[in-house]
Amino acid sequence: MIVAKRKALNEIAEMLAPYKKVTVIGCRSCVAICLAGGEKEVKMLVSALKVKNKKEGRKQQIEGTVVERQCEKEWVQEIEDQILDSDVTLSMACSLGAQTIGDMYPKHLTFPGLNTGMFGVPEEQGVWSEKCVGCGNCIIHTTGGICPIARCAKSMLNGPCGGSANRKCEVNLEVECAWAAIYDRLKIQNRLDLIESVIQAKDWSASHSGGRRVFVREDAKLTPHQKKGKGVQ
Amino acid sequence: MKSNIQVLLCKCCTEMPKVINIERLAKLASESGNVLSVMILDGLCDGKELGDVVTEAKMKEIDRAVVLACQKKDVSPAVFKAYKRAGVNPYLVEIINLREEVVLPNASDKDRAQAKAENKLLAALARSRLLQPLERSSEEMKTRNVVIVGGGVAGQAAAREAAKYGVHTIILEKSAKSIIAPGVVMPHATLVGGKGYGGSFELKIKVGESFESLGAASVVIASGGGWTTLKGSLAKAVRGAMPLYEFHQKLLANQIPAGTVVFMDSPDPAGKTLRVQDYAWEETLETALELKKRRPDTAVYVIFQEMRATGLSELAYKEAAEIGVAFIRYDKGATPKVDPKDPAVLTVKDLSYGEVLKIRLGTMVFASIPASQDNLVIAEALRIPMSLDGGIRRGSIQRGPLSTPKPGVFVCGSALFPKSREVAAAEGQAAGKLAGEFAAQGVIEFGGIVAQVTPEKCSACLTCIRTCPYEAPCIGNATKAEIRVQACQGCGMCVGICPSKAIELHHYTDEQLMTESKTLLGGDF
Amino acid sequence: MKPVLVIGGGPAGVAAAKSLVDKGAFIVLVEKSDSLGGRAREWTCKGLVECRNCGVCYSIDRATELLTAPSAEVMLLSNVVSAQGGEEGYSVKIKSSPRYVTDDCIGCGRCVAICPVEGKAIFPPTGSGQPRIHWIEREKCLHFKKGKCNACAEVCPTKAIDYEDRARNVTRNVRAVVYATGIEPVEACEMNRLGCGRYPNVISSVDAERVLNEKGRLARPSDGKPPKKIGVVQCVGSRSVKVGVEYCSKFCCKYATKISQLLLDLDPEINLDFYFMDLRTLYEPQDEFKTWARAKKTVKLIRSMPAVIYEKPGTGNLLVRVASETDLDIQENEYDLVILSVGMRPQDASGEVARSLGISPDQMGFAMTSADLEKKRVFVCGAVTQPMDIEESAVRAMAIAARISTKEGGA
Amino acid sequence: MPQTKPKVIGFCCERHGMDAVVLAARSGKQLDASVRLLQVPCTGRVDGLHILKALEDGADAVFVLGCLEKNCYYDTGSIEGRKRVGYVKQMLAELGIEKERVEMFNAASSNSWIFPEIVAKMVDVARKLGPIGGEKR
Repeated sequence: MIVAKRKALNEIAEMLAPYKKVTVIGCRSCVAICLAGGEKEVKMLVSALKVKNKKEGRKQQIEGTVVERQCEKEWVQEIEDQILDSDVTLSMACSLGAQTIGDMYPKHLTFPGLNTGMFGVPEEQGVWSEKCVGCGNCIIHTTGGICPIARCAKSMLNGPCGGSANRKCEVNLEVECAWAAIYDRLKIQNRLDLIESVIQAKDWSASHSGGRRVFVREDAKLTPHQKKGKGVQ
Repeated sequence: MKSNIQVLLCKCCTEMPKVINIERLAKLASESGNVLSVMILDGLCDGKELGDVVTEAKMKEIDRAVVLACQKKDVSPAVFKAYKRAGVNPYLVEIINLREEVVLPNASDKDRAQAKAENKLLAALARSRLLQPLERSSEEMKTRNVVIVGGGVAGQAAAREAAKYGVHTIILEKSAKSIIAPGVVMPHATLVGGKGYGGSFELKIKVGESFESLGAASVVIASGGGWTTLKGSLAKAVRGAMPLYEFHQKLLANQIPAGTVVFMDSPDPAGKTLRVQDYAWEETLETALELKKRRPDTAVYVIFQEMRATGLSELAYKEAAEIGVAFIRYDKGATPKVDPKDPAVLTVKDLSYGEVLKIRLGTMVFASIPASQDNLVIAEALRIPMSLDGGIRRGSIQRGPLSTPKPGVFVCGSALFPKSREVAAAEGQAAGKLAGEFAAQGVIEFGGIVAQVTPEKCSACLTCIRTCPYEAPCIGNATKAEIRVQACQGCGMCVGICPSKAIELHHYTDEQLMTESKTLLGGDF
Repeated sequence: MKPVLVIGGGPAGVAAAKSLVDKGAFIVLVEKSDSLGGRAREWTCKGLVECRNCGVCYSIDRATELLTAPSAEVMLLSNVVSAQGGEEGYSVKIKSSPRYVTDDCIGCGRCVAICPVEGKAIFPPTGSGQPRIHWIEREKCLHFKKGKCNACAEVCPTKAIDYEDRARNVTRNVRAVVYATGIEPVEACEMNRLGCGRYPNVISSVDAERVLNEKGRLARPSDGKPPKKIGVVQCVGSRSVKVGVEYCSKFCCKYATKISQLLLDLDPEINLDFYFMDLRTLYEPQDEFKTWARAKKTVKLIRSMPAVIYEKPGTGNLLVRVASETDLDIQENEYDLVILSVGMRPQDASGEVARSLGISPDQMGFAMTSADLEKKRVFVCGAVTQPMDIEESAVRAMAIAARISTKEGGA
Repeated sequence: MPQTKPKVIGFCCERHGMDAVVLAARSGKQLDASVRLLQVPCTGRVDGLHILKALEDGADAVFVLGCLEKNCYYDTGSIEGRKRVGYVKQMLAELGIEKERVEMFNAASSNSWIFPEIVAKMVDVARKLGPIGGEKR
């Protein structure tokens, strides 16, 4: 899932300071699960900002609300009135949510409340770690199910670099060397021969380097004939 | 639902009126919304005036009450009983501890005490209006089984004791050892998994090579210690290493090889965990004495970091020193070593005299008793916590010294940490009593103040499941969290942590708490 | 169904009584002091953030529960005078001393404030007491000594003072007896060389516990200042052949180490030296106390017994003369306050009542228990049988309660 | 100029937290009247939101009082409570509001002096810092 982290509150407060009416919008999906932007965080943020305003004697109207998935237009539409009624919207979702609102209401200001971090998995309660960078060309079937692009500091494709020592990465001694992990995994899978095979230089064109990526699934798309209302145009 | 509130003001004999003006409180109460009846009582605790309360409550169709008296524990049984007669739901009766929160500690400042009491009353009324009636339910236990994991001294004592309550005891013993105990004894049986809650566990057990399921009303963990386990770098390096338990057996059978015997606390003296308990010393000293008595010529050394001969073992310590057992103290900085070329020679620096000794070993006995290896599986099966050194951890002492955090699961003997036979038997007996009592209730009571999920808000993030100490939340069929009310203890931990605010605790909802806090802060005093 | 008599309301007594009540038994609890909970009442909780497992609160909670349990008759300030009987049950005579204060007392404390006697003659219950009913000590009270003073009666708002109160003798027929009279501290002042009783700033661990329990802070008795340099001396009057008792009292290391930790929690600037022979901290698998002490720069563990303690003239400070660990040189260390951890000895293990119940002391003075005795339905439990800490007392008391049948021929 | 009527609110667990309050009162301790107590089943129930809301509603200082850690009736509740308080403290620090206004405490049922000390400490904080935003009372 997408893992995000709340921006420092003073940064948020500064961003919102010039505006009279603020709507904070959370999201019940990834960011709720990674404890950054669910209803609880939204309510706490609103309350904390109110305390701050009280301290500084600033008059500002702040309200909070939550939508199911902020990255989808239909969900955002449900609270359209609330968004447009305010001077600024603070999105407590990942950047996808913030941009969805921004794209839908281009005249309206939408600011990010979170820093969107990574694709991560919860290792345990309160700990998330990155395991994928979304390169668009998955090869983990050849590396024992462990992604060297995301998990190796140097994204090495053919074995560890010279800095790997005692199973640790030279860039960060706390982190396990991804290739040590790959070796172990292949060993228990009895597929160590794979480590000998050379992975060809990676085709990064599937990655973000070519600008904004769009994935399309033609059979899932609605034909113009199927679309309703505004969607037809 | 109507909201007819009755306010009771207890004078606590003469105590309250000395500090606060009860009449003014009564007036304030009667002027507040929804309040239909206000009564001033001389003393709630004697119960004499409660008859009038019931009559009045019935007459005015009271459905909720605010009682300003003393500690809830002291007055609640009588008050709840009275309101039950008046047909008021017990969860709509708010008892406010005016005596200990306001009157006693603020007696010296009567004006502020009065204002505080009035504020307290208003907050209680505000909260009372928001309360919802709750019911407790009960469920018949499906089984009267008390499953005892481990058939050692503690386990047997637990079975004998629990059986007195007319429950069905089942001992799971991992070895083939024959055990005389009431109920069923299953040899070669271990606990490998389980689910459920106090009164209705479904355990998965392994008997021989096959897996079976077993229902249980309560469980006693008596897995014992790792008596025969010997791990650690020194134990590996030295010749003739033996755990204490084994040495003791051999001593009784006269099978000890000739030569010097060295007793030492830990097989891994440089390691982090010492794990030598008082009991280990008690047994070590007794064994050393026994050895010296049987074979006076044998040179006996006891090497230790800390001589934990507690209580009456001190006498054994003295006696051992008198009959020629040599005691050597070392420190973590200078641990005993063996020569890799000659693993029968132990070098140790005696800190008490500063000398370096070289001892030629016959047998080396280690007193350290590690935790049973089975604890990990048992703890995982019952989802209970362990202590850092691998024992089963007991819960808060508020729930008793032998209770795990999970209701219905008790622990005794060396499963907690190494104990003598005598203590283990006593603990087994006590745990057997608790488990027997628990199972003999026959019904599980639950409900009332429990958590409840609003499915539409739930993101199924699993946070509640990871946080709850009682395994009450689970993901239901609709892939949303659900609370198993039978397991819920009403602490509200999941409620406070839910990132989607999808869980509410009945009787302590956000709205109720925040309204109360707002009213409390509204008071000016 | 006849009740069970529990003699002693300390940690073992209350745990046994509560366990019996849970089982559906009626109990009569006889406690000679003015409050339930025994020594645990006077002892302090040793945690500030984290629980240190001293078990004090466990005893207090059980005592509180007993006081409101309908099937428990609790008799404070009472003694068992005699007991007769055997397997079939006992007839027990109990004498309750007069309190001279009726149940109307609300514990306001005005009487204590006005009492003219030095050291007061009217008291609230010792320690953090639950029933707040005060009592008058006849031997000190001027009303009884001179027949004049009525100060407390005049000031009492509830007219609870009753000088006419008489001792009451009651007889109870009981089916079994739980004997849990507990322990008492060895008189530390017999250890004259350590200055106890001579210098105000040498206090026993029992005093330290009591003061901490009441006030939450220790102060130098001589001038009331908070101590900044404290010495704690273990094994005073225990593990000793000359004075006190020969055995190890078992739990002194446990409470002394925990008090030391509490003192440092309360005031991180305190310097604390801990003198001991062997550190016997009971269940501490990771050697927690030593690890803690090593991590603190302000705590020193000294494996040596002080030879003598004397006062530095004019300061109230104490000089502790002690040999270093290897006996090579003698040092003198200065402290604001010295705490002596005193040993414990069994209380009332012999004596008439014990004898009439068939209880006899062993060589060390502890009450012996046996299968025969239990067959006669006399159950000895708690620290009167051997040294033990609160938690072990409670567990063993629960086991005893399990052994006492409360139904005819059944559990 | 220290204000005379500070507003302090305490979320207090109904187990050892409340027991300590009651014991302090029964031991005859006199306290500052500014403290309002609100009972919760366990400090694990306390949500950071409750604390922030209390500050919003006019509290000068907020404390949470629970059982001792490792001795919580619900096993881990007071540890959870401490974490919640810690999170709010962090939020306040980020906003430049004195984090001393919010504090977590633990108590045992046998401890009669801890509650008066907590009250003294929090009232002191409230007096020293005054109302948030200097609101007049």
